[in-house]
Amino acid sequence: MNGIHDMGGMDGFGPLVREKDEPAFHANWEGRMFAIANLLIGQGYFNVDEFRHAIERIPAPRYLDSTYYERWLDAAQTLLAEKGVVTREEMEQRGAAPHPPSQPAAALDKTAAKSGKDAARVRAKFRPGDRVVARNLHPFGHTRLARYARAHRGIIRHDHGVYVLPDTNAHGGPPRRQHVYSVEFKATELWDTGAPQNERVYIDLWEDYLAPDPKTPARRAGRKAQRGRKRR
Amino acid sequence: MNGIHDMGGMDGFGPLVREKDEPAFHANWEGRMFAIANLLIGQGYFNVDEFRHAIERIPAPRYLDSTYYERWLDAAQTLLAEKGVVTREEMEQRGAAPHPPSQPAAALDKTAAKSGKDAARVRAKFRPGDRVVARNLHPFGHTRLARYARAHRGIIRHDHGVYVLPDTNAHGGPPRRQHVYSVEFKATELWDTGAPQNERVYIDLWEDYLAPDPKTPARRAGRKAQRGRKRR
Amino acid sequence: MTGNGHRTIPTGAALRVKALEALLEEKGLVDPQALDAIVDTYETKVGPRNGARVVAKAWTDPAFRKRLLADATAAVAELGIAGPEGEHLVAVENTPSVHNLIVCTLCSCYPWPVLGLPPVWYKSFAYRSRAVRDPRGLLREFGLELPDDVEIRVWDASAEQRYMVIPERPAGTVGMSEEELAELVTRDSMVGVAKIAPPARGSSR
Amino acid sequence: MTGNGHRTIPTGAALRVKALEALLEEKGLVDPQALDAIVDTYETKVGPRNGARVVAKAWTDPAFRKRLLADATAAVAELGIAGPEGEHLVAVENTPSVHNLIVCTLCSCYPWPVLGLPPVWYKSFAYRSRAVRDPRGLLREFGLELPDDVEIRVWDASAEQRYMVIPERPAGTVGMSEEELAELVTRDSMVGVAKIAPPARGSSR
Repeated sequence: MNGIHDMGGMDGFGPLVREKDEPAFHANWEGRMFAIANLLIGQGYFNVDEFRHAIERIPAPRYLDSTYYERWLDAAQTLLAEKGVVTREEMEQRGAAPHPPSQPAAALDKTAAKSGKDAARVRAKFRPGDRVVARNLHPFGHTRLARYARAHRGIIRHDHGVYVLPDTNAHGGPPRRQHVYSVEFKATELWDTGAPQNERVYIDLWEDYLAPDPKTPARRAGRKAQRGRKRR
Repeated sequence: MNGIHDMGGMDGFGPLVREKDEPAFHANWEGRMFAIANLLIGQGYFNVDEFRHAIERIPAPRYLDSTYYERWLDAAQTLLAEKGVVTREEMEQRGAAPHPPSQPAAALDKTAAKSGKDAARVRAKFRPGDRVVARNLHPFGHTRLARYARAHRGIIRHDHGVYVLPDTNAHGGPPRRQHVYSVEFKATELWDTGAPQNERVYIDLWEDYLAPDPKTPARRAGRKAQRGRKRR
Repeated sequence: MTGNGHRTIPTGAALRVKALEALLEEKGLVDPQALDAIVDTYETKVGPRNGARVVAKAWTDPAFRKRLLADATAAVAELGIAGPEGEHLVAVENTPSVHNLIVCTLCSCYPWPVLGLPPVWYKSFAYRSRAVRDPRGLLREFGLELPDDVEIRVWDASAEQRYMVIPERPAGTVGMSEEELAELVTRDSMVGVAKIAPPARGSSR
Repeated sequence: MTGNGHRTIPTGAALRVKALEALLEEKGLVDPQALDAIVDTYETKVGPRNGARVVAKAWTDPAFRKRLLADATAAVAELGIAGPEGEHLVAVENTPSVHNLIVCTLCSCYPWPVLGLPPVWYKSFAYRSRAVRDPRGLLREFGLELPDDVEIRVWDASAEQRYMVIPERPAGTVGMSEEELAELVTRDSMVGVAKIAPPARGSSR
C-alpha cells in the first residue's frame, strides 16, 4: 500500500533530533511491547510481513502521531483481533481497546495472488550488471517496493539468494520464493538530474519488483546471442 | 517539496466521512480566518503560491492533525512572521504564537532560479496530441507537479494559455510565464498496469514540468518533417 | 484525529484567530468590515445554487451549453456569476459513457463562484488521496456504482483551472422549466460524486 | 508531536501494554519469563560493543576483513555473534573515497546482533525520509561534512539483508590492540553518520 510509512524521499519532518546516552527502552512498557511482539511472531501467531503490514495500516495521522512502540502495540492488537487470538471485546474490557486500522487485512493484491503458480521458481532472472527498471506497482496490500524507486532504472549489483515474497506472505498467500537483488540507483535517476553525480542508493528488491530495462539492450540477450554464436 | 500535502494516490486515510447539511463555516473563527487570509493575499502581503507553500511547510504530523482552517492559520502566521509584517513576539504576546514550519521559506530551487532567464517565453512548446512525460523533478521548494504524475507519460489534450510558474513565484523568484496544459494520463500508466483501462486522470501542468516523450516520435517532429516535405 | 481533516471538539485555533485578527486590526492591516463582507458573501451569496442555474440552463439552451463547454468563465458570467477561484472555469460534461470527477490532490482547489466553499469531505485526506487512484471505489462509498464500461475522467485541479461537472439530465424531466430543473441539481452531482435522481412523481408536475 | 517519532510525556500506551500482557499471560499465550529474558537480552547483552569488536578485528586481521566483506553473517558468527535481525548481515566498508550510510525507509530495520536496538533518531521520520534523498544535508546535521568528491552510498534495508558500516580506521592508532581499537568504535560510525576521531593523545597507552 502507498502508506505514510513509505516515506523515503519525503520532506516535512523537520530537523533530526538526537538524544544523548539513549537507553534500549525509554520505559518499561516499551521493553514489554518489544518482547510480546517478538514472542508472538516467534510462536507463529502472525508473521513479520503481517506485522509490518498491520503497522502500515495504522491510519496515517495516527501513525505520525505515535511513537515507535505505540505503533507496535496498535499493530499487535490489530492482528490479535483479526486472527481471533484475542477478541476485540476482551481487550476493550481490560482497558486496551485496539485502534481500528485504516483498511482491513484481506487486501491480497490480485496480481500477487494470481502469480502464486510461480511458487517454485528459484532460478535467477537477473545477473549482476543487468540493467533493470523497478516496476510501477501500486498494490493495495503490503509491499517492500518503495514508491521512490518505482519506474526508475538501476543496475543489479548482487544476488542475495532466494527469499519469500512479502506481498503474498503478508496476506496468507502462497509462499512465493524468489531471488532478491541489491539494485543500484543513481541519485540523478531517483531525484532531480541536478542531484549529485556521486550519490547512489542501493535497494534490496525481490525479482517480482523488477523488469528488464527496456531502454538498454539486455545483457542477458547479449549473452545468449553470444553463446548461440559459439555453438554454431 | 515532497510534502504530505502531495497525497494523490496514497492509502491509509481511511473511509470517507460525510456530514449532512454542512454550513459554509463550522465556527465563527473559520470564517474570520478565511476572510483574513483572503484579505492579506488580496492586499499583497503574500501571494497565493507563498501561502500554499507555507501550508505545505507545516510539519507533516501537525498537517495531518490539523483541520483545514487550522492549516490556514499556521500558514498565515508563518508568512506574517517571515515577511516581518507582524513579529513572532507580537503574536506570542497576544497568545497566538506561530508554529515553526518544517523548513524555512527561502528554498528557491536552483534549477528554477537558474531558468529565470526564460521569463519572457510564451510560445507554446507543445500542442494538443503531443506525447509528453512529466519530468522527475523533486524541488525542495514549492511545486504543483504532483509526485504521482512524475516520470509518467501522457498526452497533451488542451493548452490553457499562459500562467506564472508557482515554483518561482512562491519564492520571490522572477515571474516565469509559460503555457499550462491539460495532460491526460491513463490509470494504467500512473498506477498498476492492472488498473481499469477506461480510467484517465487529467492534470494541469506547467510547461516546465513536461518533456517530450522520448519513447514515441514527437508529433511535432513529424509535423515539421511533413511541412518540410511539402515545401520541397 | 480521524484522518478526516475535521474535528468537532473546539481547539486553540479560535483563540489564536481572535488574537491575530485583533492584532491585524490594531495595525490597520485588515478592515473588520471587509472581513465581515467576505464572510457574509460565502455564507449567504455564493453557493451551489449558482452552479445549479448554470447546469439547468445548459440542459435547456443548446447554444449556452456549447458556450459553456468552450469557455465556462465567459458563459457563467452571462448569468452574473464570477469571483475568486472562478477566473478560469472549465465545465466537463457527463454522458451515458463518460463520468467526470473533480479533485485537488495538492490542496483543495474548488470553483467557489459556482459551487461555494467546498464541503469538509472534499478537503479530506481520504478524498484527495483516493480520487485519482481508486475513483470507482471512492464513488461506491458515495453510493454511486458505475457500470464497468463507463469511462471515468478525474480532473486534478493542480493549476489555475477550476472544474465543474455538468451532470446528466435525469429522466422524467421533459417539460420542466429551467427554474424547476435547477432545483434538482445537487452540489455533489456537480463535483461528480453523484448522479441526479429523477424527480419524485408528482412532486413538480 | 515533534515529527521525531518519540514523546517524553507518558501516554496511555503503558496501561494498554500492561493490560495486553496480563491478558496474553492469562490465556497462556506468552510466558512472562520469556518476556523478561528478551528484555534483559536487549538491555544488557546485545549492543554496539558487538559491532565494535567486529570492526576492530576487521582492521587488524586482513583475512577476517575479507571473510566479513564476503559473508558478514558467517564472519561475525566466528566471534559468537548471531541472532534475530542478523540472519543475513552485510558489511559495507568506508574508504577515503566512498562513504556508506544505512537506513530503512519503510520501517526501521537494523542489524540488532551487532548494533543492538536502533536509537530513536534512526527510527525517526526525519532520518527515514531524508537519508535517501539528501544524505549530505543529513550528515551535515550529524556534524559530518563530507568533501564533494566523496561518493555516498546509501543502503536501504528493504528486504532481509541487514547492513553495518565498517568505518575507516582513524589515524594515530598504529600499534593499538584489537581491544583498544574496539573502544574507539562508535555506534554512529557503524551506521555511517559519523567518522571515528583519532584517539586523544596519551589517552590509551
